[in-house]
Amino acid sequence: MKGMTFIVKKITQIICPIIFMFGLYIIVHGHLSPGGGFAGGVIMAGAFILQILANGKILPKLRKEEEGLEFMESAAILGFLILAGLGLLISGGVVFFANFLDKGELGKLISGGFIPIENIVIGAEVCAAIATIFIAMVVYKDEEKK
Amino acid sequence: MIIYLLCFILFLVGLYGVISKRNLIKIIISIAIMEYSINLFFILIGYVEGGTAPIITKGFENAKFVDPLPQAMILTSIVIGLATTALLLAVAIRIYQKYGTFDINKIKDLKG
Amino acid sequence: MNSLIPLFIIIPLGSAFVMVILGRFIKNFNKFITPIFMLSLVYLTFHFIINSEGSLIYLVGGHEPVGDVPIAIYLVMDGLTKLILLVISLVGFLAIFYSLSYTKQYTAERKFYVLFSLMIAGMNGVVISGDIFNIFVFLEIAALSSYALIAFGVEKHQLEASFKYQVLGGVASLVILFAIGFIYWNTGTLNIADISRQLNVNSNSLASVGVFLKFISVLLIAGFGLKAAIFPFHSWLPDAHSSAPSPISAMLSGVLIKAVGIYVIIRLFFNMFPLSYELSMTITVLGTISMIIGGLLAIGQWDIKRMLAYSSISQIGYIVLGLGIGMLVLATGGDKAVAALSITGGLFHLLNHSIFKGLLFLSAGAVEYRTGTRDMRKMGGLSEVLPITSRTSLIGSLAISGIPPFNGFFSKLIIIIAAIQAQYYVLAFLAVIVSVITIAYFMKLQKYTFYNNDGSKWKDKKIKEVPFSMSFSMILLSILCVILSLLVIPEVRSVFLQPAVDVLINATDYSTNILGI
Amino acid sequence: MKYITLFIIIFALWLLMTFNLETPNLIVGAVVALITSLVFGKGFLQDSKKFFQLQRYFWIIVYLFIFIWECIKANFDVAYRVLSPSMPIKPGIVKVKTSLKTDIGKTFLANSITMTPGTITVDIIDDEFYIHWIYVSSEDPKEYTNKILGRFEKYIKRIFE
Repeated sequence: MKGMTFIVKKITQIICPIIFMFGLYIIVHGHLSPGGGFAGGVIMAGAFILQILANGKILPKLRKEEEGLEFMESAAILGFLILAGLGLLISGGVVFFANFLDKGELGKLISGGFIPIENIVIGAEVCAAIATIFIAMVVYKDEEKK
Repeated sequence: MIIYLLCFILFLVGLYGVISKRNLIKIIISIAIMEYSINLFFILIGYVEGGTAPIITKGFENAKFVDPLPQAMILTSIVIGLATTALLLAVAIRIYQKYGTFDINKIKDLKG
Repeated sequence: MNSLIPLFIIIPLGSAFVMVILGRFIKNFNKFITPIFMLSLVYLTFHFIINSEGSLIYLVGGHEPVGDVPIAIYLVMDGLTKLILLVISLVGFLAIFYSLSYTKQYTAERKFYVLFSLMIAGMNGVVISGDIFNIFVFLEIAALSSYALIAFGVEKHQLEASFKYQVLGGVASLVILFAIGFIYWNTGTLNIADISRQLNVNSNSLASVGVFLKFISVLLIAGFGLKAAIFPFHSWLPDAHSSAPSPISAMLSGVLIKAVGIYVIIRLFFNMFPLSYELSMTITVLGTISMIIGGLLAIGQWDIKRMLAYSSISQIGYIVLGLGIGMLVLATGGDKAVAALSITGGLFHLLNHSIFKGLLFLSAGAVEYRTGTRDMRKMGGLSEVLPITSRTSLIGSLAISGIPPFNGFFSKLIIIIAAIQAQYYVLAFLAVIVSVITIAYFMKLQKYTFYNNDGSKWKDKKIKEVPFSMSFSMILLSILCVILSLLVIPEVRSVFLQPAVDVLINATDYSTNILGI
Repeated sequence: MKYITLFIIIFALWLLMTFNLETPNLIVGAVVALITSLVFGKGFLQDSKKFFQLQRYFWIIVYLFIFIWECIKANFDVAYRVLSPSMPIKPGIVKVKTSLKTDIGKTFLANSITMTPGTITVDIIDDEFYIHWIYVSSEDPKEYTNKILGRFEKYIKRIFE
């Protein structure tokens, strides 16, 4: 797909890292404030989508990117399953999804056991999934033109 | 009570759209409207008069919270809705490539 | 023992995502791993059927109930669950073994196995979960992957059928979600056992609950009835099931509509809601109508898979009829033995139907695979060139029409006997009539597809028998058609069917067993 | 170079957002900034060493005051044109040539013109701006170029070039 004028490109270059950082902020503070993996992941995907929309990309590169994102998505889900499965082994009692880490102190950044870790994994998964959906639609549209 | 009724009316608006519209994209939008009405309904169920967001923070351990469970359910339902809508749109685009139209009157090879 | 329960979800879900990652690097990894994990699921199911009794419970996250309020997500394994799990894993294994050769015609072969595993994970989740919202979530996983699988060939008809199914299925899911919202509003809980307790305790004290209960029941029947393709909601089924790739048709007709439709209906209306006469009557009538309509519509079809799809509607009607009569007898306080007989018939037919409908769809797929057409008028004489397919298809047809040595005969007989004993003579009569109709359209299928001429047309085109993995699955399923008729022997039945029937007969025991109160 | 600049900017923003100087927060912020700079560093502004030339920040502050003053003036001007009964407007699109070279400078100039009421940048082709103006006060290119760009151009040149 084609890109846009250089005004949009320049502003995107400045704003995209900030959006991405904000998404990470939402994910990391998921256990302390509203938001979490899903909301933050969507914001992060927004940064990627903005960049692709502004700069444009050729079809082969998009396909390659789609494959990479698909890989990342599956890896994130597997990570989530493994985290949940670790509960089976570590918690002593055979409990799926057991919160086996130290719960920590209320209101601190490092607290809540493994919930922040799961939030991060979910964030990666949602980000990859939404970017994949977007890229898939773009690929469809580009294929149609040929 | 009136707000619950409005919520139900929104649901019926979506249902009307699904039944009567002839454009694939409009049907997808109608389904999305139905979904939002149900999300709204769930949030209404969990609302407590004067409640705050159900997050325990320092100094507000015993505040009056709204019910967190419907909100968790709606978050799940939003994710599912995202997947459904994405798949519907993907199939709609493919149908457009094959049939060259979004009009369901012209997309009726399967009958009987 | 209890700790093995979540494996039914973890194994298919985990292998689906492992396949996405590793399937890219290792050739044929997906083809190799899917049958293996399906086989392990079959083994696990048999392990549970033989070694466990009563209802096993697993609390996800290990959160113990506070007072008598359950807060964890419950996974429940009781007789009914085991029966449906058996159906899922058995038919699933044979269907995936069949597709090892069948999927060679697709370019994105790898993704087929991923979606299939996701569908299995969704169905297992629906069956195992004891929590109504989780049932919804897993139902959506199963439904989404089935939408994608129907459109897998990305041809005109498949896309159209998939879109139709998606719109109707999406509306059904939303109706179900709406009903779940109402249930949560009234009872303040999502656990099926807890809801059942609340409804039984509070049914007299709250005047509004009675009205709500009817409203919720109607919503749930509409939602899950659409997933199960019961009469007024059946219109999507012939399109979707006939357009899908054949192993997927077998899974959809044989398993999916039962696991996410019939199973949830019986679980909710036997074990969750207090039994009521009106509701049981509604369900029975809907079952009867779909039995008749499906049979009548099937006669006129010339598309082989479409005929089988309509026949599915008809057979689903039989299952619902059997279960409905049991519900009616229980609701009116009749003889429990009659109810048990009727429910046995319904569940037995459920098991049988998944076997022979799977077999018939696989045979139809084999015919389509070799001849490239689904129109019966263009076939004829195929028994000469496709001997194995022809025999297995004949066995399936005989079984589904209820010819004695095969399993279909016994289950239909039990349903009819139960209807007579419960003094619903009209229903028994209709069941017999529809059985005759079934014989009629399967004779048509056999005649036009496999016999009718000498098959020289096909010999000229050098058509051979289908590859090994396809014929193996079909042969195994046709052997199962015969073996399952052994279930009429009481000793065998007490292992496989009786636990499931007990769960439904002693409807209110479900909540006390699970909550332990 | 681009990567380090981005890292520092993101880390500073993180500290401003969280407003907390405990060790875990600093570590998490550093990791976040690292990830962000790794992902987006490649496409970041090319001449990022200008971020470290301190005199540019001085000109940014000066420019801010100028810009606000121009904004207020333009606001009153447009308000007068809207409120007066005779509606003294004379809309039109003018072509303006700029002497700025870099893309980022042009971008900021275009944005500044758009943000002052009464003028909107419609398009940029090479170094020519097409600007929609609510009251085209003169037809002479030199005069209107000075009127529109002259106020901002020299400061932007000092900031970005």
